[in-house]
Amino acid sequence: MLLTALILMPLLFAGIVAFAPARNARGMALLGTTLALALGAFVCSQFDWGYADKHQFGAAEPFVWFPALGLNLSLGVDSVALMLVLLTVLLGPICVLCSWTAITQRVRTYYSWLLVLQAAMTGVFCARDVIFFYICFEFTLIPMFILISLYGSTNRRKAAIKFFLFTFTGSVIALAGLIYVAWYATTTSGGRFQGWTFDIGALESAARTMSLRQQSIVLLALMAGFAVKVPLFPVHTWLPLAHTEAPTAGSVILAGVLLKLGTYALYRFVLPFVPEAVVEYAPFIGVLCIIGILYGGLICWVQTDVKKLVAYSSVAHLGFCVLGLFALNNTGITGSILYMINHGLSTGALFLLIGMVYERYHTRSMKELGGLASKMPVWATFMVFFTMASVGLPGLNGFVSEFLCLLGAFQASSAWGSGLWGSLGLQPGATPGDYGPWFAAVAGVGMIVAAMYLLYMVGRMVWGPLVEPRSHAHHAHGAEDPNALPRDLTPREIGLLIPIAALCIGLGIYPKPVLDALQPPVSRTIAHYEQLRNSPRLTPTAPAEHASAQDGEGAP
Amino acid sequence: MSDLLTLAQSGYPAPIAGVTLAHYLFVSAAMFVLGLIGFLTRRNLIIMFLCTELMFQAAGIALVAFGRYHLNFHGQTFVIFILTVAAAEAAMALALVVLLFRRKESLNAEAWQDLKG
Amino acid sequence: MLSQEHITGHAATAIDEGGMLTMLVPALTILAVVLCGLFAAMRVKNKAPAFVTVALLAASFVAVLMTYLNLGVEKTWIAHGFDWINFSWSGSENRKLTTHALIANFSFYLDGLTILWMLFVTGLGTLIALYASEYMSHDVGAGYCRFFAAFSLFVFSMACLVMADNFLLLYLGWEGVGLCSYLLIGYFYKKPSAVAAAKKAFIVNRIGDLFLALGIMLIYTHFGSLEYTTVFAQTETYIEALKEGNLEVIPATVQLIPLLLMGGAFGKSAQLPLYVWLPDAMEGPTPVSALIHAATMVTAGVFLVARTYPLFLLSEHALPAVAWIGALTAFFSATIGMAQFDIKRIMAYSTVSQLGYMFCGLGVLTSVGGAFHVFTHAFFKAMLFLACGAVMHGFAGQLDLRKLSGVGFMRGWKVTTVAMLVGCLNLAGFPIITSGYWSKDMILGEAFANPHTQAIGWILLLTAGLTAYYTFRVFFRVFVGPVQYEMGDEHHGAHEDAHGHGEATHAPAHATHATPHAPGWAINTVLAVLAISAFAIIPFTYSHGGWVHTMIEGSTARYEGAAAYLGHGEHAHGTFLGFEAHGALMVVSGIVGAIGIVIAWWLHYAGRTTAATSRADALLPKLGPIPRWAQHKWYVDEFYDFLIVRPLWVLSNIFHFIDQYIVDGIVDLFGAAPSLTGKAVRPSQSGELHSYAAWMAGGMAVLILIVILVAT
Amino acid sequence: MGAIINPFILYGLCVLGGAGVCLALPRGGRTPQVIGALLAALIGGAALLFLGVKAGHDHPNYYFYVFSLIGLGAGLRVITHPRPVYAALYFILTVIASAGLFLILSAEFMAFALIIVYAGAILITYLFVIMLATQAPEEGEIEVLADYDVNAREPLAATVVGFLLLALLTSMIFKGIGNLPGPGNALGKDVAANMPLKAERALRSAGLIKAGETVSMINLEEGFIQIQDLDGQFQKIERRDWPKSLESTNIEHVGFNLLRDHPGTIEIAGVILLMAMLGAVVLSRKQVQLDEEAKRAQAHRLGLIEREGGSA
Repeated sequence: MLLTALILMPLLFAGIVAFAPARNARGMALLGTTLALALGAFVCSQFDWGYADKHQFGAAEPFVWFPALGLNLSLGVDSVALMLVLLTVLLGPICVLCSWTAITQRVRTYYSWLLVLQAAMTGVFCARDVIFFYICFEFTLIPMFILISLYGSTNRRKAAIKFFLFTFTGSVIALAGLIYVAWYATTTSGGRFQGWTFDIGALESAARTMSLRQQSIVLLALMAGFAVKVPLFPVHTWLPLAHTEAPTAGSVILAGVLLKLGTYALYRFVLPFVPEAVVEYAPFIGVLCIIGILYGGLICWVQTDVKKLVAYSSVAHLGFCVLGLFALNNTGITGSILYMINHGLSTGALFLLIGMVYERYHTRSMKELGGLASKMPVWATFMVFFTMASVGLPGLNGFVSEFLCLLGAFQASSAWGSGLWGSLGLQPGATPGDYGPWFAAVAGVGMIVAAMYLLYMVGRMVWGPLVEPRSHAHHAHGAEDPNALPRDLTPREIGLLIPIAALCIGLGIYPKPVLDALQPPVSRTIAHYEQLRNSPRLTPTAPAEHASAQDGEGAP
Repeated sequence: MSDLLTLAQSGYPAPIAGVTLAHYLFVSAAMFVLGLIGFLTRRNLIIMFLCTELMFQAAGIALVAFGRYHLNFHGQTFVIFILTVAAAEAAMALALVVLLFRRKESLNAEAWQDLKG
Repeated sequence: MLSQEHITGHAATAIDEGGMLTMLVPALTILAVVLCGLFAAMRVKNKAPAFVTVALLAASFVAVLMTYLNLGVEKTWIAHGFDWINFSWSGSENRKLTTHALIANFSFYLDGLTILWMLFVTGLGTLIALYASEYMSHDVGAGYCRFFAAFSLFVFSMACLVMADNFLLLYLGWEGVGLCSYLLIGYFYKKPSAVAAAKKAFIVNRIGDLFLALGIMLIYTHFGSLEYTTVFAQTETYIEALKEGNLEVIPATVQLIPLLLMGGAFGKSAQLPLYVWLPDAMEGPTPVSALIHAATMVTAGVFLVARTYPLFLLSEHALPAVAWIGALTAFFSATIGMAQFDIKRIMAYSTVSQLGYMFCGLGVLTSVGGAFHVFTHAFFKAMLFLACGAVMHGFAGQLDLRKLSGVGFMRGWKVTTVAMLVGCLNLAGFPIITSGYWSKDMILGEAFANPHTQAIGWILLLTAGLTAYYTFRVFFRVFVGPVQYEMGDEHHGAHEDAHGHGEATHAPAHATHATPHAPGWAINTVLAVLAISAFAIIPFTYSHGGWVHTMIEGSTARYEGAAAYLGHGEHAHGTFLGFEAHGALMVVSGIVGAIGIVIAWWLHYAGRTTAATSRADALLPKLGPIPRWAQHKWYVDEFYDFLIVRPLWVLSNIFHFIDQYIVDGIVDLFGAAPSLTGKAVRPSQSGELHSYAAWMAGGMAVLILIVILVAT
Repeated sequence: MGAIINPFILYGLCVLGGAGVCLALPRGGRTPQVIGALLAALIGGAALLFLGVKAGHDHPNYYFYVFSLIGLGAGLRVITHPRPVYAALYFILTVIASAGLFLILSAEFMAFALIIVYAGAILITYLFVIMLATQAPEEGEIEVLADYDVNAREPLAATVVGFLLLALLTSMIFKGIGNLPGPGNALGKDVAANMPLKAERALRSAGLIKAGETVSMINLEEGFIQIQDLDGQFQKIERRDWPKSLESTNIEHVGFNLLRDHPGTIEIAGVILLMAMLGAVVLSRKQVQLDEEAKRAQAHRLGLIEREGGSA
């Protein structure tokens, strides 16, 4: 019931905003998102942390939607989903507030779609039914499409279409994979048709009995959809464009939550559904992540559009996140989930800050902007702060997750199968960390690259001699626009950033509650992999024993 | 001709020496191709329709021959349907032709090229 | 082979809970940061931030001192603050339930090493903050707050680094000091060179940090813990095995750990090949150079090696590598230092060089020597920097030794000159009366005492001579000789005050700073205190480290004299040209230092022709291009730029191109496929009935052809 | 079974026939149409002759050749004759020839239905439309054929496409399909079971059952008809004794097949016809609604009235 309310609340307010007078639109939107935030906090307080791996708040008798296909509107959150729901509801008011003065045209449309988007995103995290999940997952595209194509900057049409088609194409393939799993589940025992079900839990146990070949195909299909959303290396090109063209709130949501839909789906579906295939292909996915980390990072370094820079940095950051996820061990997955939240906060905040500058100078080019520290010291302080959070400075949130992801990758190879290595003529690690350390080391180079491009950005934008766009400098001497924003941040803008900054510090200094809360669900996910590792089917017994025997002989 | 009448009245086919199914099919194919060529080359709408009727004829011959070959009557039955379609087509198409002719005072099919949409 | 007698490890020291007083240090420093932030928000325009910082840092120093006096260093104390990254999970390994944990708490590990480092970090921090209160006075306002906030944050980070009881908290401090270094180097953020230097420092440090992080991961993977107590308890067993002579029991992974940690240490402590950031870091305000880039932060690498000394002892190659790289860095940077004209840069290169000494000390197994040199160096190098800073402050940023002369004979510069002289004597290793002499001698003696490291010893000895020369080159050029000077072109940091009617203030500023102004009471006091303490520590420490020895004795770096791999058996028989090494070196190093000073005197004082030129200038052309190369820092920056930065830049551009036109191009191609296909086949939609029919017939023909081909 | 005709001969014939047809197509009298037609006819005849020879029977059925040649020849004229009226008339000839072929194939009902419906009804409609759609020449004028009737459109390409198709079709047809089977003995007998009254009447007229006796059972499997006489005694009539008239006629077969096996299709056919009728009605009504503007434009185009400007 609580979760239903959490989804319906923004929808309700979307309706109100759509039909209320335009001058009240932003106020109503703020009220709606704030109420959702309060409700989210209430859900969080009601959550039974002792059973964090149970999906809670689901109705005892879920609303039956389409009995013939076994479709239910069943909802429920475990601690992982709850974290992401909280992130979503937190970013809600922030997105409304950051558009406060920036959006002046078609205000009602804007805010109502923003609220619809929030409802859809909440739905994704709360869904316990594959089809409901998928509907919400896809439905996020429509509001986002509208936000980009109506409120974006110059190249917005192309960006919106590309964003929509790219992610849509991918997720249709993922849907095919999910339906295949459901179809498989109808006939698991004894080949008799048992009726359709799309319950995630039921499909999870059914899917695991698939053969490796089937699992691999499903993995491929799911990756095709979710990797686009994440986005992983070769399918990332929609992201920079979409980020660059989207309005500030759109960028914040895109970086903060929408990308997490992909990683969350990887966590929710790929890992539990097709473990054997994941074990086989995790190294391959890891390689893609690493390519994304380095490639994305280096591309950042040569950008002149600051928003594009941060967008490409998302490609690199999400590479860390997925790398941790596919490390298939507790540290890696914990780190990865934490990364989802942290990236949402720090990159979201960076987009906010860039949006604030854009609102003042109407340019994002680092050639036209520089040394803003002398004009906007408060902005500069926050900019440096969030850059450092993004770089992964210890004591701030980014570090904890980044380190855990890398540590997970470092220890990963014991969990990985021989699929890729076998084809290269290599044997997977007989001891933990034969190849994982190399993954971690190469990915770790990404930390250096991250420092390179983010400091390059700060060096251009914040430090150095003051550079302002010529047109703007001209304006400054002429008649001041009475509605123009003051040079430095307004209290509203500072108020937006402070909660995020506080969370960044909080999660960096005292991440223990979150880490503890994540353990039960993560352990549950891992348990199957440990089982798999201990089962004879995948253990590379012969080489391992061989190697240890040799060691034993070599010792004396 | 008496032979033929006997044949018609005998109730079942008499043995037809020297003619195989292939003969009929050849005739059918040749007639079809004639109709096709006519359709492709003639520009008069009415003649084009006649050509389609020619192709219908060819199909009818093939159908009846096959029915005869398989010793059933489906082929003949389907000729009835062909007749139906031909009649319907004649009614509709000719009505259209008349309509079109009224518009442009020409039966040239190429005059209506701009109907491509 | 390894024999037992050479491992003189103590039994594991007792570990106890306690020392909560030290928690005051991070608390007070964070309080200082917050207060400075508040001052900035309240637009305070006086020196309040400085005094708050000085007071809180002094309180921190007192807290550390109290802890030392109360707890002593016989035992190791663990002070638990709060849980930081701390979670556990259960798993199953071969059907057995196992429990794993990743524990990195905000807890402090207090042993002699920690206390020693914390004492001089907080002590020097307080003094330098006091110095800075005057030095930075032209910037009172937002910049002043920013400076002291970062300054306090640095002390906080350094405290975490030094007192951490686990590797992750150490890493926090490690990166934290990097951040503060970044912020403070870039303090004059309008100067592009300062911004670039800050960026360079951070990135080069990050390279080192990557190695450190990998080392930490390997430690966790191998030892299953990040806490010192657990890790060192396990190294203890390896050491026991070493005593038995079982070299083979130590896995290769464990031997790899110190090599990775070493990478981190070399990044932070500016050793080859990662030293390039430190000279550039002199773009920061001088107090920063003194505290961070001379006395404390750069010794973090040395601290790391000392802290993880047990791990280094387990590796065959780690300590020799440390020693060799240290020696080469010492020599290499000394050669650069000889050819520089910017006095702050000379000091920077001498810092790099002295850090090399410290690593050598650790590498040749005198961790006490290393720590001792860190300790003495912290005082005299801070003093040197502060003296240089006073000059820079007084002469509007003038740092070129060719444009300054006879400063010591000017009014109000006495204290500065004396302090400078004391610092130079220490750095040059003037015999007996300087603490620098004693600490340097300890390292040299140990290097020669071991036959395997005698080559290192010779390099160090040569470097000692060079050091004495370039140190006194500065002194003779700048502080004595004819009084002549040229003002610098900087107006107190090139940092306009925060109100921002920027350019207009330039011209008047020029006029007001046309004459040098002598340092005030704060600077003089600090210089005096440091100069006195540089002498005062001699009695406590001259004999084999003395007090420092007792501090190290109970710490993780305690394996003094233990020759795990470096020339084990014959250790005791190492000699200096047939004499007993330690004794001989006391004489020889003194002589070498004196020779260096005399040469400097002959070239730069006795041979002084004008303020700008000296006998050295006449001699230089005879050496061919070498002085020019040295002046250009052996073109190392250009080399890196050419070999790493440029290719990476080109590669990035190539990637960007690929991303835009190939990866995205393929996507666009897929997107454009429908419309392209439509364009291609649109002509067939002619509206000609005949052509449609012909296509139909042709299609039918093709279909039949396929049927025929397939059927046959 | 091997190919009936060597494919290369067949392809050669196709090429020649194609050339003939191509020549025969109307080109405003610029080409010798007659020669083409003759060539095509010759090739058609040759092809049929080949077929006969290859079939290797003593008594080729001349009617087949006669009807085939008439049908194809008339078909050729349909597509080559520039005047639509003649084309339609030739088409009637094709229809009649097809009917002849149907007769040979013992599809009598269809043969006559074809003549009645096609030749009688549909083609008459065509002729009507042709009449409607061509202006009769004015008094004293020489009739000028429309250009689109006189000139064939791309005759070569069309012929190539058509004869390519023919070559492919024939090479598939002549892969070897066997002779048509002789009269099936079971053919048609089952109808008796469905029409017991007819069976009884036939038996009665043949004198096999007398007054008062009734047919009690028709067993086609075992081939007897059981008769019950007045005393209730059963009697069997074996198949060999069945009269000739018991065998059902072609029209009965077609009727059964149509109504029993394709009831749905016949419904659909009915609907199609209905819709066609409605469509024709609608379409023919629509022509009235040519608006004034269009009418004027058309009249103007045709030169029926003077320019608007002139009159105004």
